[in-house]
Amino acid sequence: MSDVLKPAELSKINYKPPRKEWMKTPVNFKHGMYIYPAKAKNLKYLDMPNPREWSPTDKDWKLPENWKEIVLEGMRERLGKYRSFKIFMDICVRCGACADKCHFFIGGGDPKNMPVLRAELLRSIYRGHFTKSGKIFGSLNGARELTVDVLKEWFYYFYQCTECRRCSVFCPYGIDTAEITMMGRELLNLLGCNVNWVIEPVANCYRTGNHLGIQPHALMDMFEMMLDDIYDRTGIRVKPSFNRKGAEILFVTPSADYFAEPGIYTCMGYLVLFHELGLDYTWSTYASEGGNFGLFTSHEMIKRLNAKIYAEAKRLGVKWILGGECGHMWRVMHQYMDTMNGPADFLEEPVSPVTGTKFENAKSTKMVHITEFTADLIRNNKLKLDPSRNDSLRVTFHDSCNPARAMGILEEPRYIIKNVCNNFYEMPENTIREQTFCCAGGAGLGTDEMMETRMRGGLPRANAVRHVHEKYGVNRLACICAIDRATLTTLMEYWVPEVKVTGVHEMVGNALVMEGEKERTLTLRGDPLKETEGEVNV
Amino acid sequence: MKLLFSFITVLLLVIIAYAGIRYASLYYVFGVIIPYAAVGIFITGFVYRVLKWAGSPVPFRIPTTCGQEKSLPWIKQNKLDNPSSTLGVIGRMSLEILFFRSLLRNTKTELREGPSLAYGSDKWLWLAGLAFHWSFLIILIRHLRLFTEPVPYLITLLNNLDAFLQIGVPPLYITDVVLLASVSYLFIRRVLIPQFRYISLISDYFPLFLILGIGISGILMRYFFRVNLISVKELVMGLVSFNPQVSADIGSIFYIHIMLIATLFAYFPFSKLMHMGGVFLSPTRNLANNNRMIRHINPWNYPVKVHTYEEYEDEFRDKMKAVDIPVEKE
Amino acid sequence: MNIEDIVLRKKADILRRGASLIMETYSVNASTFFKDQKDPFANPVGYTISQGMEAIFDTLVRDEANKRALDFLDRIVRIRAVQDFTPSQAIGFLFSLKKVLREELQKELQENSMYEELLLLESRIDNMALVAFESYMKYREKVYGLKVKEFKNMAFRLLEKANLISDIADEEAAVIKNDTRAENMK
Amino acid sequence: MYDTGKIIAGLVIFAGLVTLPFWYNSGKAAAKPEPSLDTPVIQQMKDKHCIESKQYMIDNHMQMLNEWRNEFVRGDMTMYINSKGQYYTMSLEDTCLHCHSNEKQFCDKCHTYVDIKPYCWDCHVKPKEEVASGQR
Repeated sequence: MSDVLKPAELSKINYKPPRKEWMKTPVNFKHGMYIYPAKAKNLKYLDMPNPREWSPTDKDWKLPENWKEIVLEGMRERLGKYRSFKIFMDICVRCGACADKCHFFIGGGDPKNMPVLRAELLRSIYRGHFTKSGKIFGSLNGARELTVDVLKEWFYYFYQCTECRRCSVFCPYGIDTAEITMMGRELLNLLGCNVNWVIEPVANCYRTGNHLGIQPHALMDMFEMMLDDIYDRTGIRVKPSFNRKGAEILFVTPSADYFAEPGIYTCMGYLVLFHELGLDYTWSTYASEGGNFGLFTSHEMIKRLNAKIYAEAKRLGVKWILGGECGHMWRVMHQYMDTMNGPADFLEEPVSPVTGTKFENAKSTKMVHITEFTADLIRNNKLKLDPSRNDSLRVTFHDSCNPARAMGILEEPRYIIKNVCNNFYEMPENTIREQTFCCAGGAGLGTDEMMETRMRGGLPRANAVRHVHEKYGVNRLACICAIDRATLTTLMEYWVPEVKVTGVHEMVGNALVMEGEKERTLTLRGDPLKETEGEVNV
Repeated sequence: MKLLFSFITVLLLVIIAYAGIRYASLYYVFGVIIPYAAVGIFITGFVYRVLKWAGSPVPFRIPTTCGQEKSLPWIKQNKLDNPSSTLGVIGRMSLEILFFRSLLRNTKTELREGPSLAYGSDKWLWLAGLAFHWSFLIILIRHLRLFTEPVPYLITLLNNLDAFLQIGVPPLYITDVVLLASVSYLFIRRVLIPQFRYISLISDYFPLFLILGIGISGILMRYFFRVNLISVKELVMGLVSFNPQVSADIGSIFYIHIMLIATLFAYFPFSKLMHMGGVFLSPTRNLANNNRMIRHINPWNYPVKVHTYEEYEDEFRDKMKAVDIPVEKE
Repeated sequence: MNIEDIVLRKKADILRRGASLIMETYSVNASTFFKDQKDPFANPVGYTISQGMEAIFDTLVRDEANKRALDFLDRIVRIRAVQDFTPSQAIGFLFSLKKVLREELQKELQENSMYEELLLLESRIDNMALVAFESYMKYREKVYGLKVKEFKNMAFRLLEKANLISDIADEEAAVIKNDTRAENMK
Repeated sequence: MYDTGKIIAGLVIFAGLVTLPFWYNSGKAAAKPEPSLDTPVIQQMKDKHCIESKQYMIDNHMQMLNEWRNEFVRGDMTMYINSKGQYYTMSLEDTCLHCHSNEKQFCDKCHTYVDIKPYCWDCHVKPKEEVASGQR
């Protein structure tokens, strides 16, 4: 028995990474942890710089000759245009309060995913090229030269941030990594270092009005199918209008709601709700995308895509705009639209035609969030609801990052959920509301190329869902974001397969008692309504 | 390396001051020229930095909201964490600046497993941060007794309060103890926890050493190597009335203290310590979340290339007509 | 006294060192966080590992294919399957348990010459490693499956329209639906 | 949005606060305190001396008084032996104030200047002011 390995020999396998300083650890692009670069045709269509064929794993990124000049000039320009950028470069004290707040760090442990370090990637260049102390003390003071390796690091880590702003909540100075990531991505875009998962939807949206590049006639087909399904479930034929001039309200929602599972069921929820109310509203095929991947590209691109919304509202002569359930769409509508493309003086201050409620909080932008609209309907008893139709569901609510941390829509969706279903359970306090954990697929990361990164980044969210699943038998995760509906579905499938994802208005559609409907036996999803889902055990 | 560099720099400063007084008797240099220069650099540097920030506009209103927005009248708004008015913003900023509310948010938790002691390092950060900043401020104000004649009653009161324990002669100031303890904690935390050591720079260690040095030299001066307070005040009053007079009967420990403080003041505008001014200007905190109520103006808003409806219809007109979508041009 | 008793007696030490060896497969920054942060929601990785180790330990001592333990093992592997590890690194932590056992039991092993019993214990670890390998592969396949599935979800309606998706259960309904649709399209 | 007005206002307040001591004392010549030794007892002394050297007393009188109090109240010493070997009673009233009977002109001069509030008078009765005739 003497040939049993000695402990020392066994321990020779050492997984510990070398303890090098972060500046001296270059990135290593591995499959599943980066997104494929933007295709040249998309960049060309958008008149964006340096379209070419390349891959992040290439040694030569085919950068323009004067790339360094471009980046530094771009930085100088942005430091002059955004106080946020300048301040956030200057005042971080590296207290570390943000370090363990990022879902990517929590789930993966890569130190450069600590928000403070993600920002230092940019800050080190700022110090090296824009401050005296950085020039004098160099790396001792956290400054460094701009090199291709730095650029690769930026690409890697700025596309490993979902701009969810969770860290910003905990920072004593409110330093917002989303803002820093946005700047980093803008700089990368100047060199044509961008990802196709963002740029292709941008190009499609620019041309056809939606991310998938669906042309107007095909869009109508999608709606036909939804309307058929609604007829099948309710016995009522809903007839929405498109591009109709003179409607009172323009309705805008992310395109994933017409195409993607389970988004379509949320969209069916809107359709039945508006039908039941007899709302004088119209959809638009031109402004058929509420989502705005420009937010993940550059401020200029946000404006280029967003311009369609007001333009279309003006062309159709509507009074105000209603917006569907979406996360980053609402960041744009709430924090950027009016500033960029306003003033919307051709519209009227939004008033609910059903209840007469004035939406004072939207009096300048003239755009109302659907949960505000519906919560007001329920409050005024304008809807006949049968929450027992959702009895097979045990629901928890995921606060989507942008509505929570860039708007503060917290109570409206909860109020609706509590009125349309009987079983609602909150996840632990430090994982909801302003402390909500990201789905890890936002900001243009929601592609299968990033699957591993997304799964581990989504672990904190999934972990809290698993908790309520085990404790209360929760089997449905509600959210008000189209990206959530797509990415949480995948996330749940991996971590808590028993839980499915739903939009809030899908549940509204199910609970809504409509005039002249047949007896409902199926949910909008086509599942049996009274299914007791045997394995629910509390 | 970074740690050592910072430590040696502070040590060097101490030695320079000591040697300068002890062996070269440069009283005028250390007692008059350096303090004036430091205050000059501090004020102009600070103002310059803030004006530089002010030179960049806030193009978008991007508050981080941490509570319920103002929406329907029957939904209770969280006016402090998601303010929609200037008053609310003042409230939010006050909580932030006076009590470090965002850092405190770290402590919220429910359902924890295992020993609860291990958790909560963040709460300590908040507590130490708060203790450090407040005691520093009180110490600063307390020192005004050497800068004013007659001494205002409020400063006398603060002095007496700070020393109310009446331990020893001269009586021990509570803030002295708190300051040293909290700075030590902040320092140890940075050195011992790998995450924080990993992200720390010279500019993190240096001010810590400097402040530790200031605290220690101050305490040594008060309780051990005593200096003639009358002469000190005479010197200080000379400085503030622009009639500087140096006297040789103040111990070198005083000049070490002054040297370190002068360095801190002069270093301030070039460092992360500017968070003192920056915290007021942070756009994620100092703006009301009233975006949809009041339009925010971007001074450099410029026209961009868009895909107009006309271009869109031109491309898709036939397809639109085929499914009866109304078009502008038949 | 048999080896199980000794192991049980040293449970706390073995568990702590076992968990700590897994944590150390992460970067030093992450491992301190994983170890120190005790809130299960702020630190799911560390929490899962420390919980899982306990269950694994129980199986080790009792030699039952305990469902709970396997479930916890599964949870750990599920996490490591999507982290930045090679397959051997992802599962290797189980083998580091052997190291812990040998070191912790060194004295007793020599005194009582329990090497044979140790081998038995170690073979249980090997068995668990095999189970872990199965889990690992299951989740790797799942990841690839998800890539496909997500793509389908994303363009659900488009695929449905192109008749690329069809539920067998809904076959009948679908026929009718397609008929009406065909009419609508005319 | 620049908010220039608010920022300038903030900076003015900041600069004002930082330079407050300069404003507060402007135009005033800060007089150095001169404690008066002019009391009847001192006047009558031929060899004007304190119990220790003047410099020692300036630097250490507070410690000395503190030790005296502790010894007198809690210890068993009542006599103080100075560096020259002379004996003195440990008494504020009978020793110190015997000569320095002019608290306002002596003690308070410096204490007020540097804002120190000794707690002697928490227990002791303030002496009646005795000033040399020429002073009045």
